[in-house]
Parts: sequence; structure tokens; C-alpha cells
Amino acid sequence: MHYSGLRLLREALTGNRGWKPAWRDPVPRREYDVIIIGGGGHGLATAYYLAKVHGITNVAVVERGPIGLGNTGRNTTIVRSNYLLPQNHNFFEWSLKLWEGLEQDINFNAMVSQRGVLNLFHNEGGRNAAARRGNAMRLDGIDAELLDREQVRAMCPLVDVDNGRFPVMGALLQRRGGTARHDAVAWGFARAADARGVDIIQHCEVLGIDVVDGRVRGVQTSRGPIRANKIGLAVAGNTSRLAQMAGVDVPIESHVLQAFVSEAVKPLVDQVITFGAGHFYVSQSDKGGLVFGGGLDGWNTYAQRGNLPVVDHVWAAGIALIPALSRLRGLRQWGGVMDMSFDGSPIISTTPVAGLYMTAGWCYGGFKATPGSGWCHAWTIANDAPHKLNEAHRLDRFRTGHLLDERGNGPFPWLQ
Amino acid sequence: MSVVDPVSPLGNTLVPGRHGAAGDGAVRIAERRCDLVQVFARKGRAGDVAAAMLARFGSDLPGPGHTFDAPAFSALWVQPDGWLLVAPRSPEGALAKSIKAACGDTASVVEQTHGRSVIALSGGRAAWVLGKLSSLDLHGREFGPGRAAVSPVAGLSCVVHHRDAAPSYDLIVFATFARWFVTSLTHAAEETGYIVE
Amino acid sequence: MTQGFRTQTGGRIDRSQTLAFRFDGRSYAGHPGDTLASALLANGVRLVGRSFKLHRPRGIFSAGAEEPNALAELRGGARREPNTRMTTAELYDGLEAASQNRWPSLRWDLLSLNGLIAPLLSAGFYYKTFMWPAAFWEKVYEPLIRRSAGLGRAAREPDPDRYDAVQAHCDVLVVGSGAAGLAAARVAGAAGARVTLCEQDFALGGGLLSAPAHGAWREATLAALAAMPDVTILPRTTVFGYYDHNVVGAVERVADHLAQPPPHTPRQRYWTIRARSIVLATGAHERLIAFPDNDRPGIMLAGAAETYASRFGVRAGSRALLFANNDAAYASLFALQDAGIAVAGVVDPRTESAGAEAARARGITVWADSQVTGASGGTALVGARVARRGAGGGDTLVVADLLCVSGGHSPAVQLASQGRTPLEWSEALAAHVPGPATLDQHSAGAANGVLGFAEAAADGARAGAAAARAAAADIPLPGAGDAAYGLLPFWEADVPGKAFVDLQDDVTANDIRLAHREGYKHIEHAKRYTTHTMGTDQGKSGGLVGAAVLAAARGERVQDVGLPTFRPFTSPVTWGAIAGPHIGQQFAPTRLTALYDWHVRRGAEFMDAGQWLRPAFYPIPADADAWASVLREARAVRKTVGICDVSTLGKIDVQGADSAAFLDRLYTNTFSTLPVGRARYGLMLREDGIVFDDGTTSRLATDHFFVTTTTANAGPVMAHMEFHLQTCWPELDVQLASVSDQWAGMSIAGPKARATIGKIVQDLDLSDAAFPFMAVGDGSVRGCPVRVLRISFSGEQAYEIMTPAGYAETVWTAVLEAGEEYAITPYGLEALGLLRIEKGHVAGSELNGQTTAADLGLGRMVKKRGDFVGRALSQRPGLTDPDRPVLVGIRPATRHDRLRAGAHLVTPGSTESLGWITSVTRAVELEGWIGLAMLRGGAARQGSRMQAAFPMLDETVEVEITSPHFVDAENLRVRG
Amino acid sequence: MIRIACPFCGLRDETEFAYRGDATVSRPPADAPIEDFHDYVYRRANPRGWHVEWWHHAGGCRQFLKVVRHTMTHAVHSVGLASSTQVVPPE
Ligand SMILES: Cc1cc2nc3c(=O)[nH]c(=O)nc-3n(C[C@H](O)[C@H](O)[C@H](O)COP(=O)(O)OP(=O)(O)OC[C@H]3O[C@@H](n4cnc5c(N)ncnc54)[C@H](O)[C@@H]3O)c2cc1C
Ligand SMILES: NC(=O)c1ccc[n+]([C@@H]2O[C@H](COP(=O)([O-])OP(=O)(O)OC[C@H]3O[C@@H](n4cnc5c(N)ncnc54)[C@H](O)[C@@H]3O)[C@@H](O)[C@H]2O)c1
Ligand SMILES: Cc1cc2nc3c(=O)[nH]c(=O)nc-3n(C[C@H](O)[C@H](O)[C@H](O)COP(=O)(O)O)c2cc1C
Ligand SMILES: [Zn+2]
Repeated sequence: MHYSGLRLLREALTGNRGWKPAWRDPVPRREYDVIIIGGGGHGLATAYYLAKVHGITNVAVVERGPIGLGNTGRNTTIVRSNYLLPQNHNFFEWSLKLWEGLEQDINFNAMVSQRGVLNLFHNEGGRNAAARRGNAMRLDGIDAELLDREQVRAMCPLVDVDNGRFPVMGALLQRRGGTARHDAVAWGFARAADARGVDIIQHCEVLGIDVVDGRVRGVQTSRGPIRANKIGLAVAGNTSRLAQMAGVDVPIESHVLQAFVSEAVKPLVDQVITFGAGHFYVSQSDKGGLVFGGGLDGWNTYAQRGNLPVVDHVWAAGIALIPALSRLRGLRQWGGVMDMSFDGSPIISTTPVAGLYMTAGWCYGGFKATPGSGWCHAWTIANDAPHKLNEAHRLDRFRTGHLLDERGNGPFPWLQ
Repeated sequence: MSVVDPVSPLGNTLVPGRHGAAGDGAVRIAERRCDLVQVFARKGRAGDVAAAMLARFGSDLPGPGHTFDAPAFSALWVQPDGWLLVAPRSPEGALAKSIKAACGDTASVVEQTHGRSVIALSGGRAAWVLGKLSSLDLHGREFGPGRAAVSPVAGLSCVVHHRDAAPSYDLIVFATFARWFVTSLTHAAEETGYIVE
Repeated sequence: MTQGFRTQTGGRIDRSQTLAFRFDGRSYAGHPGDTLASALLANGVRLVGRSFKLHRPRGIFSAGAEEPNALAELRGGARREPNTRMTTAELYDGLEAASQNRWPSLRWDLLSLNGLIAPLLSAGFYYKTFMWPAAFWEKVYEPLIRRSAGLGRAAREPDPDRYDAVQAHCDVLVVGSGAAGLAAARVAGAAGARVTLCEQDFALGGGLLSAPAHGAWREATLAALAAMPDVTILPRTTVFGYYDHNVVGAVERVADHLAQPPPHTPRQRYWTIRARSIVLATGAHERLIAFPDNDRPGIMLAGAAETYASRFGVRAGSRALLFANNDAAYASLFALQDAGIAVAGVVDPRTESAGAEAARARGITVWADSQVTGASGGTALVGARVARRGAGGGDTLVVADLLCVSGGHSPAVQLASQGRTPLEWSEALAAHVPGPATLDQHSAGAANGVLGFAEAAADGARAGAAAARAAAADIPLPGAGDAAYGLLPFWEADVPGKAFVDLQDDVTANDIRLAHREGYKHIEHAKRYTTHTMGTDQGKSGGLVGAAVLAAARGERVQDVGLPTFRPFTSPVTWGAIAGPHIGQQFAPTRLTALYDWHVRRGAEFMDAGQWLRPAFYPIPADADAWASVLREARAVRKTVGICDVSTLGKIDVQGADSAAFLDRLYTNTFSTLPVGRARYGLMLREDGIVFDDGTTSRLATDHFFVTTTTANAGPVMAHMEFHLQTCWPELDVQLASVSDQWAGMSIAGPKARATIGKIVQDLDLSDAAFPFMAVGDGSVRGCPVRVLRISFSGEQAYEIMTPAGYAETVWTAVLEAGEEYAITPYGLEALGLLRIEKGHVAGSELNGQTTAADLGLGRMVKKRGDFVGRALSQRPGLTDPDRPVLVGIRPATRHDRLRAGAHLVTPGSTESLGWITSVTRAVELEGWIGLAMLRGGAARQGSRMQAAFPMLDETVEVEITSPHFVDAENLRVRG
Repeated sequence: MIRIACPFCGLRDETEFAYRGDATVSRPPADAPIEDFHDYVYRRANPRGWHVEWWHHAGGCRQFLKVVRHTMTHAVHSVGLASSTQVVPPE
């Protein structure tokens, strides 16, 4: 069923009775060519690109709950490619390019909104780092601009550029960055993958991974065993546990990141603003709520709930940046369990077990990677080798020392 | 003794007089100029240090959370085998020297007179004001005269010493943060009003 | 305007005083004790708002925090508060409020035309369209959607009010002051527990406030509580979230009931309460029933209408019809009747009930086995259509301007659920009740599924005793009432139409079914697809109804469908309250050196350096610009002598028999060979082999070292030392103390450095022979003790003088006076940076957590023998790769060209970055700009030319690659 | 808010502490192969359940404490000194 304005009109006139399920609810088959574990954005995108780009359609996405309710359904929706290291920004730029044509590709409005992402800096050192990053991007053909204080003031009139504890000196701006509607990304990929024959199997928890002679053979699930010779992990904060099932250690810790939404109000914040000195970032959803967050709680956890110390800090930082937020009210608070890697960069890789692949280690930044991660993961699965875009994101880089530590924070996931 | 008096790290941050709300709930805020010395027992020498301190100064070395008022100083437990001694001002370095002399190589002695500021907060509503900045349980059942705790106040490292039942608290903070700290404290005390001597 | 709907007597308002207020520009009157909602109702105002999507007219629906419709912009200007629930806003004299989400006016709202195309705006419609042409989303569709979405308008200026925060502890926290909460507090208090009771309402009593019969019990209990010294009662305090380890967050509205806070009084206060045990006595939320047009102004929850009548002395209408499936709602109707509201009858889906009997006894018509099939009226209700259930057609129109609705009561389990208590299904209530708690947590009263004042109070007493770990106490309880409830689960009238399950977000039962048809069958999918329960009320009165509609569509039981996760905040929380006092300069600590006042007097320009405020430079009138100051200062150091405040360096006192061995294990170089009285530059790695920090370490005695760290890493290095000492090598005898604040430091640098300080330093022989480069010794200056270190960061002859911070100004002034004859010049951070770049010393931009010792040209500092932190992993191939960028110097090929940090080094015609510029400055030793850079193949490229590209400024500068040491590469001057 | 009972200072808020991760790994001896150092730094327990971890009482007594904490409920089971061998997850 193709979505369009016309279709909407036709359905409206007939009582909206003709809409069909966006994806089927199939009974798992006994065997697939590929099983993707994890029905978040990354898993669903992997399945979609396996089908679309590589013609591999005998694929199951196995999800323990309903799809899209992991980090995909609880993130602050920022999409950008403004990374420092070429291995990262070239990958994320590819992802951003996929976002740019995504809606037409999957025929689902994911509300990709390129409203601009500003990373504020407050001192010389911050500006130099922003310059190094922005110039690195520009050399690789990615848009980036360096704004001074007055340009920030003009663009974001509510930001207190002068008076705060950390006056704003300028910003790195990526105009093509912005936001996307998180839930729609999962649903849209699910619908598009389903349309190409992928089985999306919800409420099916993987309990074990069968490895025979160093090769994967299938999975044990809450709905019985399913065979496959290729398995892709896309389980975010649960990567350690799933990889362990195949005897693979991954340098990943699970940490909670909180997010908040305010009551809906008329347009107030037009861009995505990141306030590094205060560990705070904010954008406004199309519904009108300010969606905002900050740093990690900072200890290992698998619980998707937040905690007061971070609330206090994030909210104070919000007022420090935009004093006019003071009388606005926060509406809801939640958390997501993130796969924090030991150098802050992702892992899209083959593994020591033949036929086992993973896309993981996304830290704060995996939503923007959703199409790119799916695309590269699919490539890696189809070719049993990484694509050029993700060859640096290998699992064994921690052994070899080819680290991708964007921020120089070292092997402390809670600081990344 | 140096020919000059050390300068307070507070500068003019505390303005003498009455501030904030009127009424009779005002608290008192003051800087106390003290000598401060940290004493750490060397590995396995805590017993020797305790004996030396008792013999030379008549001071017990208190256990966690507690203080001991010796004639020359108050000893505050700050970490395992580590104490902070707080005394009235004396010639520069004299207290540290006498401690070192008493303990010899059984203890490491570190002068901190200039490294910490002692801010005194007192009055009937002092616990209410302090409770805005500290997550210690200051209720009488948990804390009281003779007790001390190392715990952040206004987000800054602090030793909180409950000196008497007024109640009076000594808040011992890092000197380079002292102005910011005192500003936080006076903001917190605006609601009750506060008096700076 | 007169308060035409105010009763003559009754209620908890103070009729002796009149308060004037304005709504949408019109003036009205109310009384102390009113909410904005009760006062508007008293004045006969019915239409108060517009809904989110369809802009349908809306009235007051509830009498509390669960309000979905009656949201207003309260106050104005910098104090404007959007989306304020009129039902909780306490009336004060001069209150100003305005309706929101309408244009041009509340009555004539253009976007109410949305209603005409409502079928197009079905759940999730936006996911299916607005995709063509692609560029139109940001340009056309999204701005349109954004403007029509949102509710009220936020203020656009900083908030003039102040906020406060308190850290609190108690044995027993009681949330809610209804019959259950009061009883719990009293029992716990009597048992000697420290009790804190939070009540979001400004009046204490919960449902008791609407029950005159229990007034005496309420008063007596409050009096008993007031007499207990360890009981703290906090009215106007909403517990917004329940967090791990029994810690809750609450916000007290200290001054929201006033036009503005009195001087020195915070507007709101944020409480963080750590409770050993928690009693949740949060009551229950009455549920709506879905039927066509169930959102008309004049349709209200039955309990709310009762509250208006009994508590506020307000008739919410003239003629009331009740639509209810339980007996409790009949009691509400009777209260309305007693307050003088005419009763049109009762529509009850049950065939028979105790309530119906009682109603008939009062002469009230009861349509049993019936349902409301529709409501008529636009901006105000005029009547409802009533029909037998399942009859199909044959409606009777009943005239009424007030339709009271009660679909049952759902215990307010939000906090219990956040506190990880599983929910169980109660058949009797057709709602979730708390199951066994895992934390020290006790639900009580209506929140525990126990209705009725007497029963709730008894349940509260039980919970209070359990929380206080006391035996059940005998306290007086309110007299028992009529406990009949007799609920028949009934969620939705089975007739077509726009039947809302979420009033604020315009979600209808059909939307839920559409979501189900499209595969969004899980409750969390249905929620997100339709936005059901996502408004400011979080579905308090309609959440379960939507779940029931979904359950019906799925052919399952409601309890198997469940509810969306309860999260903080139970009610929306003011942002400024949580920020508390941490605003403006108090957002983060500022650290000042002992010389700060001197710098201020000297007119320094300051800059932020981490938490520190440090002088960047000291302008004088002759300086044309900032660079002139910086160059002048740096030149003074190179030519004669300068002085700089370096107090911000981290300083750690290391003592103990094993100090030297300890430092050997932490640093790449060796300290056990360092003689007493000497200092050594040290390099420290992280365990992953990357450079962590550098600094000088002096040996004061065999068992005593004085370590300095970079300013930024003072804290982290201390923690790093403690970590290794305590967890890796606990056998070592080492004691650590931070002495960063004890010592102020000043660097005196330049050819005349010794000449200058030689005049004032006493008790220490500074002659080159006695005190060579890297010597350390104690002396005095003007009677102040000093520690002098002969170390240099600038490449010049230089000394660091450390002195106890209280003497900093004395010593500093002494140096200035001594250096007067050499025109000694104070220099700031900028000149310091200039000098170190000229000398090729690495700092923060190079020690950025990504570089190895070899990258920085410091490979020779790494010892070949013996273990140290970072040794093993620094040998990984990725870290020893010869192609890694290494430190080089750069100069523009054309000397007057400007260099910029953050530019990348490329070969002409290529866009491949081979390195980047880390630090730049204008130089004083050389002409023009110089810089440091990290460059691949850097050693081999020295002497060659490259391009420094800064594409963000469209700038490319040809540069020469040089050694990073622009000045005195042989280190002769420092020894001179 | 996690609250940790420091054996020295008593029950304190998590904000007084700095987290330092898995406390079950120990630094290999000097002559151990690089692989062991890799495991010490990068191979860290990440269980859903009880986790033994370091918390530095940075705002208090400055001790590194060994804490057994549950990564779903966040309950703290036991707290001990760095040297303690008793601080282990419950059965
Ligand atoms: C608060 C927050 C804010 C964020 N903000 C941003 C942002 O602004 N921009 C950005 O780019 N990124 C952001 N992120 C990160 C981003 O959300 C994630 O990196 C990304 O969504 C991960 O997608 P995923 O598909 O890998 O994981 P998920 O969406 O979490 O999907 C993993 C799925 O695996 C399933 N699963 C787990 N175990 C099993 C099992 N045993 N069997 C079957 N299925 C299993 C889970 O149920 C889950 O559905 C944020 C994250 C959080 C928590
Ligand atoms: N209109 C009425 O007559 C009416 C209304 C409610 C309850 N009742 C009756 O009262 C009895 C139940 O008594 P109860 O004590 O269990 O409930 P209750 O409704 O009387 O009291 C609950 C109290 O908790 C407060 N509260 C809820 N959430 C809060 C939060 N997060 N923070 C702070 N305060 C919060 C509410 O404002 C309310 O005052 C029942 O008989 C019930 O039928 C009657
Ligand atoms: C971008 C974004 C916007 C959101 N907007 C709202 C909102 O307007 N109202 C609301 O109740 N929740 C909103 N939420 C929060 C969700 O209701 C939900 O809390 C979150 O997705 C996490 O799921 P959970 O709370 O079910 O665990 C939003 C979440 C995100 C990621
Ligand atoms: Zn401690």
C-alpha cells in the first residue's frame, strides 16, 4: 500500500477503514539466510538494505519486544555528520545522505528536518577544536560553518551569549544537520523491509546463539530455535550479553542516558543547540515539546530510567544557556541503555565467530547513524567483509591500538 | 613569624552587616582564621601516631565522623589514618612543625593553613540554610556537636564540623573556591536573613 | 461580573474577601480558597480553551492536577507561564490569565476549521504525506505544523524570580494528605518517626475537603500532627518523581499564590527527599467515558463537580445529568443536588445498583442499562442524548448544561510504579492497583484501591505503622460511610462518533482502532502512533479508557494490554525550580587564585580556563589592541623579565617511604634517581598508552616529593594516583595530599630573572652554581616562606616561586619592586602561550588525549626498563605506527600571512588532511606567526612547504614545516 | 539517586562519588604479555545483574570502595574497602 496525500484523502472519505498493517506479524520460519537480532532502527535498516541493495530477502528481524522501543524510540533525534575523525565523518556523512532521500525511498514520512545543528564553544580551545573538526569535514566535502558570537546571537536570539558563567564565543554549525522523527524511522524501515519480504518477528527474545566449530548456526529464542548461517547483532545496550552468547567479548559497557521533554509550546527553539560547557542540548519537536538531555548517569546499568543528579545538572545547564526556559515545565523523563564503546566510536564489524556480525558501540550517537549503520552492516553481512566506510570500525582495533577516540577521553566508557 | 599577616582568600566577599530577609531567624556567617594541618599516619604507624599525639598534645585521634578537642587544636577525622587539625592562628608553620617533631617519620604532615578557608555558620536556622547546600542528614539524631563529616557543600569539597549546639558549623573549603562558596552560602541564607560580623 | 454560580453557603472559601482577576481581558471576582477554575465557574465561564489538534472548544473537566483542557497562560511578560492548569492555580488578587492555542479569539478560532477535515487528520496522518517535493518539508509543511502545534507561548525573557533547593531526609515520607495520608502520618509520627508529608494542594485533606461530615476528624488529625515536633507538613508540594533508593523529588510552590514572590522569598523550592520508608497515599483519578462529543464544555468528571460544589461553593452548572457506572458517583450527584443544582437524571449502564435505588429515593430519574450516545452544544453543553445500551437509535435528548461523567476510579499508582512496584489488576475497580513493593514503600487508601474515607484512613494507619516499623496504633478514624461501589466496567458507548479518550491531544477511540488496524497493536505503539496519553496530563483520566478500547480491538482483556510506562513527572515541573539557585554565575564554581584582586586592580582581561578565571593579558593605554599587549608582555620576558601567576597548577604533596617507587610506576621517567633539592619534568600516560599529563616533580626529602600537574588535570591526576595506590599497589607506604590551594605560584622569567629575585629571596643561595637549572629550595621573601624552583616553560632563565597563598601578594609585590629597574612586566595566559609555542613546549592542545609520547617528540622520556602505567599498551601497533602525526613547527611561507589553529595541512591540489595546526601565535623572537602542528611524516617533512587549509573561511596559507623549537633549541638560555 | 554506605563515612549520595568501573579486573604483573593489559583495560564485565565496581569517595574520605550493585534495580548489596575479598555478589 503506497502512502500519499491522495491515499489519505480517499481513506478519509471512506472512514479510514482501508488502511492495512504497516508490517505483517509472521510466524517465524525454521530457517533464514540471515537473522538480524534487534528490531531497533539499526536492525530494521540492516534488513531493509540487505533486501534492497543485496537482494537478500530471506531475512528475519528478531525482536524481544515490540520494534522500535529501544534507544530508537527514546532518543533525542539529532541527525548530523559533524565528526572530527575522517573515519567517522565520512561514515556519518554517508548516513546523512541516506537520510536526505529516506522518505521517498521508504515511502514513510520520518520528518527529517534539516534545521541546523549548532555546537557552541566558549573559549579559544573550544574554537580551535571546532575549527579542526569543521575544516576536516569541509576537506571531505561535508558542510560546516564557523559562527562567531554575533552570528549565534542572530540565529538563536534566546541563547544568553554574554552573561552566563560560560559566555558563548561562537559555534560550529552544520546546516544540513537536524532531527528526524524517531518512532517513524523504526516504523518506516519496518514497513519498507516487510514490503520486500523481510519477516519482522516481535516478542521473540534471543536466548542463545548456536555456534558450531567457530561458525554460527542459528539462535535459540523464546519462540523456539531458528536456523541461519549469518547473524547480525543490532541490540545496542544488550550487545555484551548477546555477543557473550556466542563467546565473543566486546569492549562495550551499558550505560543509561536520560532525556526529557517539556510541555508543548509555540515555536521557541528553531535549531538543535548543543552546549558543551554545560552538558546540555535541546531542540523542539514538531509537537512543540522541547526535547533535551545531557550527559550519562555514569555507571553501568540496564535500566531505562533516569536519576536526579543528572536531572539537576541538565536542567540547570538549560537555564544557563536559555534563561527564558525557566518558567516552562518539564513533562516527562526517561532513559535509554546505550552501548558505550571504549573509544566512543562505533563497531560495525565481523567477529572472531564466522557468520556473526555486529553493529554496536553507538554511544550517544547511533540514531543519526541508523541508515548508514544498516547500510554498512548489510554490506558487511552480504560480503563477509567490511565496506570501505566501516573498515576502521573493526572490533579488533582495541587490540591493535587503532583507536577512534574523537574526544581523547580514553578507555573509560562512562566518560566518552 | 612572618612580618606580614596572610591575606584572606575571601577578599571583600563577605560584607559586614545584616542582609536578606528581616525577622529574627537570621543566621550568622563569618570567616574564622585558623591554622590547618593534615596528619596522615605512615603505613602501619597509626598506633604510633596516636600515642605521640596523646603524649605530646593530649589529643585523641578520633575515628570516622568524629572530632576531638585537644587544648591546642581540634582534630577532625577526614580519611582513614588521616586527620585535619584546626587551631587558632599561630606563627606561620609552627603547628605543623610541632606535629612533625612529635610524630617524626611515623606521620606525614602537610600544612594547609592557606589551602583551606574556615567559614562559620551559626544560629537557630543554620541547619536549614546548610541543608540547602549539603546532603548530609543534619538532624540531631544523626549529627551533632563533636561530629564532623567530609561531604560536598554547594557542590564543593568540604569538611563540615558541628562545633556546638547553637548550632555552629565550621565549613572548611578549598581556599581558591572560597568566594564562590560564600556567595552560594549567602544566597541560601537570604531567605532567613544573615548577619556578617 | 457577579459570581452567579456561587452557592450561598458552604465550601472552604473565604466569602468575606473578594479577589479581582482577569481572564482573556475580562474582569471577574473570586474568593481566597478558590482556584482559577473554581472562580471562573462561579462566574459562569464555561469555554476556557481549545484542543491541541482540532481546536475544539473546551471547558473545565476536572478539579485537580489531572486537568487536560483548562490550560492558560498565567501572568505576563517575563513571568508568563504557558499551559498552567486553571484547576490547580490558586486565585490571588490581580491574577491575569489568557486562553491559548487560538486565533484570533477563544470563541472564534480560525483553526477550528481543522474539525471539518478531521478525517484527514487521523492518527499518524503526517507519516503518510508531506513527502513531496522533498524540499518542502523544511520550507512549507514543517513550519506550518510547528506553528499550529504547541499549546501556550513561553516567556521570552529571563525569569525575574528566584528558586531554592533543599536536601532533606526522613524516616517516613507520606505523599498525599487525604484520609489515608493523614492517618499514616499520624501513626508514624506517634511512633516517633521523622515524618515528612507532601501535599500538592494548597489545602490539606484531599477528598476530605469535599466531605463536610469529616471536617472534624480532619481538623483533629491536623492538630495532632502539628503537635509532633518531628513531623514536617509541606502543602503546595508535588512529589514529581520516585527514584532509586527511595529518593523522591518534590517541588513546593512557595509563592505561586501571590502576584509575585515577596523579597528574598523563592518562587518555588525543589526538595530532594531521602526517605527510609515511603507511604503513597495519592488517591485515585476518576475516569472519563468515551462517547461522541464527550469533550463539550459542560462535561466534567463527577467528583470534580462535587468538589466544586462542596469545597468551593460553586455550581458547575444549573442542571446536571450524571453518566456513571459506579455508586460512588451517585454520592457526587447528591452533593450537587444538595448544593442547589437541578438534577436531570442519571444514565447508568448497569441494570440495577444501590446508587440507582438511592437516586430514585431522592426522586431522580435513572436510565438504567443505558448510555449517553452524544452531547449537543458547541461552546457550551445544552444536552445529552440517552439511549438503552445496544438498542441502536431511539435516543432521548436530555437537557442539561452539566454532564457529570464517572467511568470509575483508577488508583494514582504513578509513583508506586516509578518505585518499581508491579501493578496488579483489580476486578472490583477495573483498574490497576499496586502489587507487593520491593522497596520500603507502602501504598494506602484510594491509591491502594481502598475507597471510602473510613477504609482509606484505616489503610493509611496500617501503612503508617508499617513504614514506621511500629505496631499498629489506635488512632481515631473517620466514621464509616456507605462503602458500596458496585462498578461495572464500561469504557465506551457503542455508537459511532468522535469519542475522545485523550481530550488534550484529540485522540479518539477510532484513532486507537485505526492504530490497531495498521499494526500498532502494542499499547506503547498505539500510544506513540496516536499520541494518546502524551499530553500534559499524561492520560490521567483517559489512559485506561484508551487501553480498554485497544483491548477490545485486540480481543483481549484490559489487564493483558496494560498501560504505557509511568514516568516522572507526575505533574509537569517548572524548569527553573530544578535549576534552583544554580543560575547565572552560580551555574558552576569559579576558582580564583590568591592574586586575583591584584590582577583586577591592574586591569587584567580575564579568561575562563576550566573553573579558573585567569588574566589573559594586562592592557595599558599605549597598546593599540590585545595583540599589542600580548606581544609587549612576551617581549619583556625575552628581553628582560616578566612575572606570571601560575597558581593554578595542580600540586600534590607525596610522602612516605615508597614515594619514589610509586612515582616511578606512574611516570614514564624515573624519580628514584632524582637527588633531594632537584626537580624533574615528568610525563604520565593513561593505561592505554596515551599521554595523560606532564609536570615537574621536586624531591624535598628522600621520602617527600612535590608534584605539579597541568591546571586542567589537577583533580584527575590526584584521582589517578589514589586509584593506583589503593587498588594496584596497596603495599606501598605513600600518603597523598592536594596542596594546590595552599601554594600560590608565580613564574619569573627572562634574562633578568635571577637578578630580580636575587634581590629579595633570602635564606637561599640562588647563584648558578648553588642553584642550577632544575634546582629546588626553600627560602623567604620579606619574611614570607617561599619555595623556589628553577624551571622554565618559556625557554628563558626562569624561576617559579611558590608561597603560602596568604602571602602571594606580598611576594608578588616584592618581585615587582625588585624588577622595577628592569621594567618587569606582568604577563598573562596569552603571552605564556606565545612563549611556550616559541619554545616548542606542548600544552593542552597537544596533550589532548589522542597523542603518544613519541607523537609529541617526547619518546626519549620513556624509560626502557621497569613497568609503568601505560607501558604495555603504548606498544600496540596502532600507537607505534611511524605514520602517526608527530609534532612539528610551522611558519607561513609569506611572513605576514596569518596562521590559524584548526587549519589542516595538505599538499597543493589535494584535500587529504595530513595533519592539523594545534596552536598558533604571533611570535616575538621571529617575525610574524608561528604554530605547532601534528603532521604525518612530520620529521621527514621539516623544511618542506605545505598548505594550511581553513576551508570554513575559504583560506589557504602556504606554510613551511619546521622544528617545533623556534627558540633556543639547545636549551642554553634556561641554564644561563 | 544511588546511595552508598561508605564504611567510613556512612550512607552518602552518589554525587559524592566518582565511578571507576569493573572492580574484578586487576593490573597484570609487569612481565605479563600485552594481551593481559588489553584485557585489564578493555575486557570488562558488563552483566545485567550484580556488578562489582569501584566507586571513589572523592567528595568524602577519598577511598576507592568496592561496591556490589545491581544493574537493573541499582540496589547496593555490599560495600567494602579496596582490599576486601568479602565484597562479592550474592548467590
Ligand atoms: C536518551 C538518548 C538520547 C539519544 N540521542 C541521540 C541523538 O540525539 N542522536 C543520535 O544520533 N543518537 C542518539 N542516541 C543514541 C541512539 O538512540 C542509539 O544509538 C540508536 O537508536 C541505537 O539504535 P539501535 O537500533 O542500535 O538500538 P535499539 O533501538 O535500542 O534497538 C535494539 C533492539 O534490540 C532488542 N534486543 C535486545 N536484546 C534482545 C534479544 N536478546 N533478543 C531480541 N531482541 C533484543 C531491543 O529490544 C531493542 O529493540 C540517544 C540515545 C539515548 C538513550
Ligand atoms: N470529591 C471527593 O469527594 C473525593 C475526592 C477524592 C477522594 N475521595 C475519597 O477519599 C478517600 C480516599 O482518601 P485518600 O487519602 O486515599 O485519597 P485523597 O484523594 O483524599 O488524597 C490524596 C491526596 O494526595 C495528593 N497527591 C496526589 N499525588 C500527589 C503528589 N504526587 N504529590 C503530592 N500530593 C499528591 C492529592 O492532592 C490528594 O490531596 C476515598 O473515600 C475517596 O473516595 C473523595
Ligand atoms: C523526541 C521525543 C519526543 C517526545 N515527546 C513526548 C511528548 O510530547 N509527550 C510525552 O508524553 N512523551 C514524549 N516523549 C517520551 C515518550 O513518551 C517516552 O517516555 C519515551 O519514548 C521513552 O519511553 P518509555 O517512557 O515508554 O520508556 C518523547 C520522546 C522523544 C524521544
Ligand atoms: Zn567515605
